[in-house]
Amino acid sequence: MGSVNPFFLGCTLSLVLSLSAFGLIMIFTWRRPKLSLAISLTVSTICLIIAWLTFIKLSALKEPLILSVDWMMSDQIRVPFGFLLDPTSLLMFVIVATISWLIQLYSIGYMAGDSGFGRYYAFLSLFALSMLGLVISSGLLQLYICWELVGLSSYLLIGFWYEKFSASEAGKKAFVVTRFGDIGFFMGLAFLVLNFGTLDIHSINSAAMSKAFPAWLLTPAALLIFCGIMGKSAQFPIHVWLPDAMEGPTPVSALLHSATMVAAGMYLLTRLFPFFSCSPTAMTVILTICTITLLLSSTIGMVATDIKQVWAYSTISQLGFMGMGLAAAGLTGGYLFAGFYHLTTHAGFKALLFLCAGVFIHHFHTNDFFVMSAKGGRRLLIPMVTVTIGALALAGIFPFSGFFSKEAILAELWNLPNKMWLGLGLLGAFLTAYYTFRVIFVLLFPRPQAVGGGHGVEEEHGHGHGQEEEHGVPWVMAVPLIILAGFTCVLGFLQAPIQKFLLGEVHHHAPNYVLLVSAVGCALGGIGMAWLDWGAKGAKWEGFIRKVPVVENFFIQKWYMDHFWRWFLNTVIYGLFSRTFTYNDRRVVDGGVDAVAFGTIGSGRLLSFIQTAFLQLNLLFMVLVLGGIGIYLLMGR
Amino acid sequence: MNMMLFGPELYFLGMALVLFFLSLQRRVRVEQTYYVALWLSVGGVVLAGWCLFQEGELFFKAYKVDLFSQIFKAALAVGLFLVLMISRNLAHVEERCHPEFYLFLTTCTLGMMMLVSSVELLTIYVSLELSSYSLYILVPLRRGDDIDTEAGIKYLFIGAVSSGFMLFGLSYIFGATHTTYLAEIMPKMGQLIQNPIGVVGLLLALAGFFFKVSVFPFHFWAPDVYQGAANQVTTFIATASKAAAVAMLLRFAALGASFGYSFAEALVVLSIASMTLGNLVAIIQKDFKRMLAYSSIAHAGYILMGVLTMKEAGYISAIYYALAYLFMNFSVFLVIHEVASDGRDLKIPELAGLWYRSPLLTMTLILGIFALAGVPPSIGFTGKLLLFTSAMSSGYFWLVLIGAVNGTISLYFYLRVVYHAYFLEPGPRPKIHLSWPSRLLNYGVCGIIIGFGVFPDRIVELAKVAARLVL
Amino acid sequence: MESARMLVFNQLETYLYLALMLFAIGLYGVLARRNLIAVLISVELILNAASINFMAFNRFLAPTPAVGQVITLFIMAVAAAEAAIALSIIVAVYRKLRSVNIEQATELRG
Amino acid sequence: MTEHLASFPVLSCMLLAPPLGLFVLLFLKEEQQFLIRVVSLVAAGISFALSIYTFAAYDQKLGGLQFVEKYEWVKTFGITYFVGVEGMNAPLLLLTGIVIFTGVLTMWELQDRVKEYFIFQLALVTGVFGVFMSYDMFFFFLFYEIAVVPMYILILIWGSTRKIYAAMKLTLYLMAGSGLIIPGILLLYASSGIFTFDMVRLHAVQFAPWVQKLTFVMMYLGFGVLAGVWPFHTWSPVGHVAAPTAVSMLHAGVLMKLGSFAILRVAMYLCPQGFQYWAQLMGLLAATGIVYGVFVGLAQTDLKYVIGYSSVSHMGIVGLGLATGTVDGLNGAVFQMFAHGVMTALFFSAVGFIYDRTHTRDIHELGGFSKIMPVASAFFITAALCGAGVPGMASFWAELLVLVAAVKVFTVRGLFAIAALVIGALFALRVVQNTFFNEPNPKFIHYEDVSPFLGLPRMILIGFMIFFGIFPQVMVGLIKTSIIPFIQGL
Repeated sequence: MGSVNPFFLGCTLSLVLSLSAFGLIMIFTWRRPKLSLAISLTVSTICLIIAWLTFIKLSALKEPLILSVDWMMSDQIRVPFGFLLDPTSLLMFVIVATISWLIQLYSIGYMAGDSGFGRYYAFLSLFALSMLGLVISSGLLQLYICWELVGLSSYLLIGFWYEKFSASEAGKKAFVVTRFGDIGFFMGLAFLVLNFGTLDIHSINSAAMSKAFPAWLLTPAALLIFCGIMGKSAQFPIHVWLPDAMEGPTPVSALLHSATMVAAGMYLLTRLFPFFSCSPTAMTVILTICTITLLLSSTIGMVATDIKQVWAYSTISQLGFMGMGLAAAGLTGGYLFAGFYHLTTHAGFKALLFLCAGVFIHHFHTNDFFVMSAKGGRRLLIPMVTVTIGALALAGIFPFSGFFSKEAILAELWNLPNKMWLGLGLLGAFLTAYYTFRVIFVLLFPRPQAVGGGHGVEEEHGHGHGQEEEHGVPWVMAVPLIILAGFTCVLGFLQAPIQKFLLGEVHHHAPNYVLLVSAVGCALGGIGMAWLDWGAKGAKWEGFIRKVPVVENFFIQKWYMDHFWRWFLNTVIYGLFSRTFTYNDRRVVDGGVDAVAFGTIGSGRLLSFIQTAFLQLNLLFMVLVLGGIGIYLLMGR
Repeated sequence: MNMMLFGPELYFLGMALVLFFLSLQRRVRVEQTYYVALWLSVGGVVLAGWCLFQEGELFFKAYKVDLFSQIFKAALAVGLFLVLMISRNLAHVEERCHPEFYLFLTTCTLGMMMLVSSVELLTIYVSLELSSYSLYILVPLRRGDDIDTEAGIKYLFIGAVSSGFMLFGLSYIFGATHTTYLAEIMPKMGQLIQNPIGVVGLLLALAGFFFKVSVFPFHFWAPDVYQGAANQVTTFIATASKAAAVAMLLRFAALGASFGYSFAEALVVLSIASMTLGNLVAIIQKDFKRMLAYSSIAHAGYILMGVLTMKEAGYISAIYYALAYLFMNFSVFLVIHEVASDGRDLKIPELAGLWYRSPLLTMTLILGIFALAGVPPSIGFTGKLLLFTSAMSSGYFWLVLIGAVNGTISLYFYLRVVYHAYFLEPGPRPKIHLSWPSRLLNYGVCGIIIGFGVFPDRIVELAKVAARLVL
Repeated sequence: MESARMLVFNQLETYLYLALMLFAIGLYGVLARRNLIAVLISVELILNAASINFMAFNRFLAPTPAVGQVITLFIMAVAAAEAAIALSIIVAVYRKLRSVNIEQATELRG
Repeated sequence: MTEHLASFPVLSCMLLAPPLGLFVLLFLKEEQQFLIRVVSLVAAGISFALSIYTFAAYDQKLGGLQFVEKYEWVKTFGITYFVGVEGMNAPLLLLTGIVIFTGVLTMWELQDRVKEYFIFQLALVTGVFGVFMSYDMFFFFLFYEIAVVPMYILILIWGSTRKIYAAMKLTLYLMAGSGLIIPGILLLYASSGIFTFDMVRLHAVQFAPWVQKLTFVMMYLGFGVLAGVWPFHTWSPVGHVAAPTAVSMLHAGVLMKLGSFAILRVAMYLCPQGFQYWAQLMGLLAATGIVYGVFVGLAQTDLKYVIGYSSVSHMGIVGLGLATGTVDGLNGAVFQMFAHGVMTALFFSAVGFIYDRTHTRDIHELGGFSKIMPVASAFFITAALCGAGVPGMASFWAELLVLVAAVKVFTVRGLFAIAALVIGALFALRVVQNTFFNEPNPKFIHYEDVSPFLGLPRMILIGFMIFFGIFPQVMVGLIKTSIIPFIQGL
């Protein structure tokens, strides 16, 4: 094989180490928290170092670096194991390694004393393995494998507190619903591999750029692959799993269900951006779905009372936003930068928001931010400050990172001929700002008397916290908050370098003041609205939406999407198919078999009447048969 | 004349005489008689084995000694020996009849030995009747309820009518060919196709053999006799008698070879009817021996598959299967005898808990039953597969298909025996203690069933030589 | 007239038909009579039909070795033995059932 | 096919180790339970070791049939003792070795009629080994039946839940299958004109199309019964439920593969034209089975029924792979046989452990077992995830190969099969959630977890499952060596 590429070695090493951490903990040390933690954290640190080293060393890379070896070679289906290192993947690699390291750190405090501590870290290692593998994989099939493994770790982590029915149910739901999308993904891959011959990302993109795909293959394949993205990135109509996924421990929500895993869908879209761009039909579909998702989740976020739910819906909406950016760019022949940049900044500030929420939850043992507020949430200084920073970024307020990336996406939407999309995007920005600051204002200006029994969000977990910290936040939890807050403040100003890194050049646009003003106006309008509703002295603590109860109820019922899927599952899958098939199996198929058996026995009983007790009847029978044969022989000659 | 050619027959004739004298004694010494009979039969086995490779012709060519006949003679001698082995405890035969019991067994064996060597119509008829009449007497020898005489009378009349048919048929054959020697009849059979007398004659003549092998529709006696006769007699009918009848059927059916398709077709119908009827009716039986009777009807159908091919392969497999059937059926009867040691009729549920009462017997039973069902690794499986193979090679696809399906049906009632013997709890029934000869016999039978099932080559080669002699 | 009669008796067919009739009568008797003795007699008729056949064939078709006649002798002997055995069993039946009607013996069925 | 004679009769030793152990067992007393177990374990262990050896020592470059032993058996009927190893049966021999070895370990705690149990189990295994290595149809069929029939007694005596009915049903159903197989085999034998049972020689014969079509469909249905082909699958859930743990393992794990392997080895190999003719039907039945199995499984509440129907579905994947008749499809099918074997063995092994303790398998009654028996639950969950097609487990690769190949050959059926994956996931996770998650049932709270010794067999199974999940090329590369010439022969 000759000399092995050091980058290849490094990347492989990070995967192998994560895998062995998972294996070691699961098999040997899961009963010992300290040892498990040591293993996992060491591995995570090594991965972090490898990621940054690779990033720095390859930052001046001109051509994408493809390193691969054969993994499984059947006849037509060949799965290489390899890495495609280009700016996109390198950046994502670093993001994932960093955030997962931070979260591992944070979890030391958050998960302290939990009986499944070792198991928790094993799952985190598994996640690290699969996510890192996903990010840098060179082929779509390897990506799909990691994609599934990510789903698996998500399942395991959501259902981490498996004694709780809701948690195990949510895990199952997450796995099955994302699998629903993955089927499309898989079919897309099958189409591609059968008709195109390879699943190498680089060759697909090059082929797409040189228009080598026939249209009949391109659009179906793109749409099918997008199904996978819809599942993973929680896009309408199969977004329903993500809010439920908040049943998992909060660091998990931060890591998987906001910053990295759910972003993997959008990452895939970025990865295959040239490919998708070739199909305007597909891109239009994507744009539509992402817009619907944006509005749907924002409106639901307006009425949620569980802090993690709010952030979850905001995640969905921001993912929709990214998708809109990418789709718009694809339709107008733009670049993938805007969407991916938002992905980057979103990873930072959304992780921050979740971790802050985690601190509150950890402290107050509730998920309801009204209760938190009543219990004096604002006294937790560090989280309060950082959550506000995160919220500002999410709302898109200068100078936080969200402002820049949203600006970039809106600029892409501006380029679309139909300005409706821009309008919807701005509406989304307005709603985002509104529901974000609804949370912030409620936390900042508590009104204990306003909290009735109405908001009864259950405690997230009622056990495992032996040592109660009465005041303050443990440093292992505070440090990640501060680091992430730092990122949120800084990333915005790194737009140009990142753009240069991703695209190889900086595209300067003349600042579009109309857009700028309207965007900031929407954000500020949203915050102002929130202030009127929740912050100001005379505010009624009622959303403006309450004026239209029908609509509010519609939002509270989450647009009835959960109801729809529940109905689909219970009535169609269980009720119709499963029951019919079972009945058929019992009665028709198996019944048929039994009928044959009983028929045989019955015919035996019938035939036994030939053997009468009367000698002469038997003899007569004998003579008749013999005569028959004789006649047959004489006739047959 | 070389005495060795007629050695086994002479020996058994002598044995019959000895037993006859023993039966004349006023006071019967049961033990002594038994041992005399047993040791004499051992001698018979040795002698029959000794004479295995004799060849020659006797009595103006009416009597042919060749490997074919000698194999079956050896098998008959072994069959007699095996039956005598389990006759130590003749609970259901009156003590004063014991010598006669042995005597008629011997004469029956003698008759069948002569039967397998006969190649002339009259000889065939007389030896057949010799063996039949002995059995007619043996069946009602049982003491106890009325079923023995009923079985006896039914056996007698069905047998008599069959042999009447046969004789009538033989007369037509004689008329059509003007000879009574099979060797001379064979080449003339070709012309007989034109002659209805020949067809009717052959058909009627076969009736006698079908009766012996209990092929449908001449099977009616089998269930009644199996159930009604003493266990040992049933054993003898089911094993040795069957083998001899198969041998004669093989000899005789070869006559039909030149008859061509329609004759074989008729046999196909009989074969299918036999196995289907046997297997289906066996399902609902409760009496173990009666069930075995139906199973024997089914097996007659299987054997007929080999016979009707009229080809070497078919004859080889039929010979192999006849020998196999002797052993596997015996193993089952061995168990019956040991379990129903008082000589009663064994109902299948009475086998319950046999696994506890005697593991060895259970093993024998399972092996025997599996061999009958055609489950490997057993002599029954190999034999059945060879039969199917030869039938298929002759182009009887449907026959093989139906045979194979019948194999499945038969498994049901065979497995029910296993179920009772192996699954149910024994209840109050005590353990069964086996004497060492009996143990040895068990091991021996098991060894034969498996050994010749897995290594059939020796027997197949022997059968091959024998089959060539007949065709 | 005489010669015509002789012609009839000199023909093989005559004896064959006779035998066949005898066979048929015997068969009918076997199937129809309920008395065991009568059944036995009917069986004997069948045997005799065969004997006639043998004799006839011997006489008209294969005269040189008198095989047919020998066979007939054998058949007579065998039939006698058969009758002896059958009668002894019938006696046994009678002892048990107090009847020689075959319809009484209906224990075994199925 | 090139044949390379063995320098040492490895295969015969592998085949004869179980019967030898059986023979020794015959002379042990029922009371010497420990000795009985050890003897069985040693016999199984020898076979296991040899199966690993053949798997590892098979020379992929050389290809063809290796470790061949050939003796004339019955010359008159053209029967030879002919065993060998090639790419497609080496994995299955290995599978058999794994499952029997772990099976003996799993039944270590058995108390009731120990001696007889192991006797029958060893007999059964002999048959399985024999089928996988025989290249003579006579021996193939002989071993096939040896493998099937002891099941009756094993289920009858050591089983549970309607065992009398299930045992009889299973045996009769399977034997009805062989009622179709015998005429099929013999038809080939008879119409070949060379009167031999040697499959390699028969392969060279060009059979008439009608013979091929007829034979193929008979063998397909006959073997298909054992392979759980829809709609001839109903014996399998019932039988699996009734069977004792190790027997379920062997049965679902190995015996069902006998059927599919035989379809490949005998039916497709000897009747290529017949296969072409019936491939559409095969694809249809297999795809129906895949979808049907998961849907019916969704409604089941007995753990073993659930697994039984999952087997129907997974064996459907094998069937689909076979039906494609492409290298990928066949690779996948054989791989799936192996993967499903290990997975199901693990499934039943895990369920068996729980059932032995709690005496219930109703998923509504169980619950929270992750709390009570974390290790035992982990085994089951791993198997369930494997069943849901999670990557990193052997069956993922197999399903991948099969499904992609299926989309190529039968597009619509392939897509349906893929769509069934989501139900498959729901199916697996529903059971896991109900049984192992949620609050523990207080009735079972005091039960002990798996001891390391009893955990050992399960660990072996998981180890193989994950090893081939991570390094699929070890398996696929081997299978390919025989599939490529196989396809060329079609």
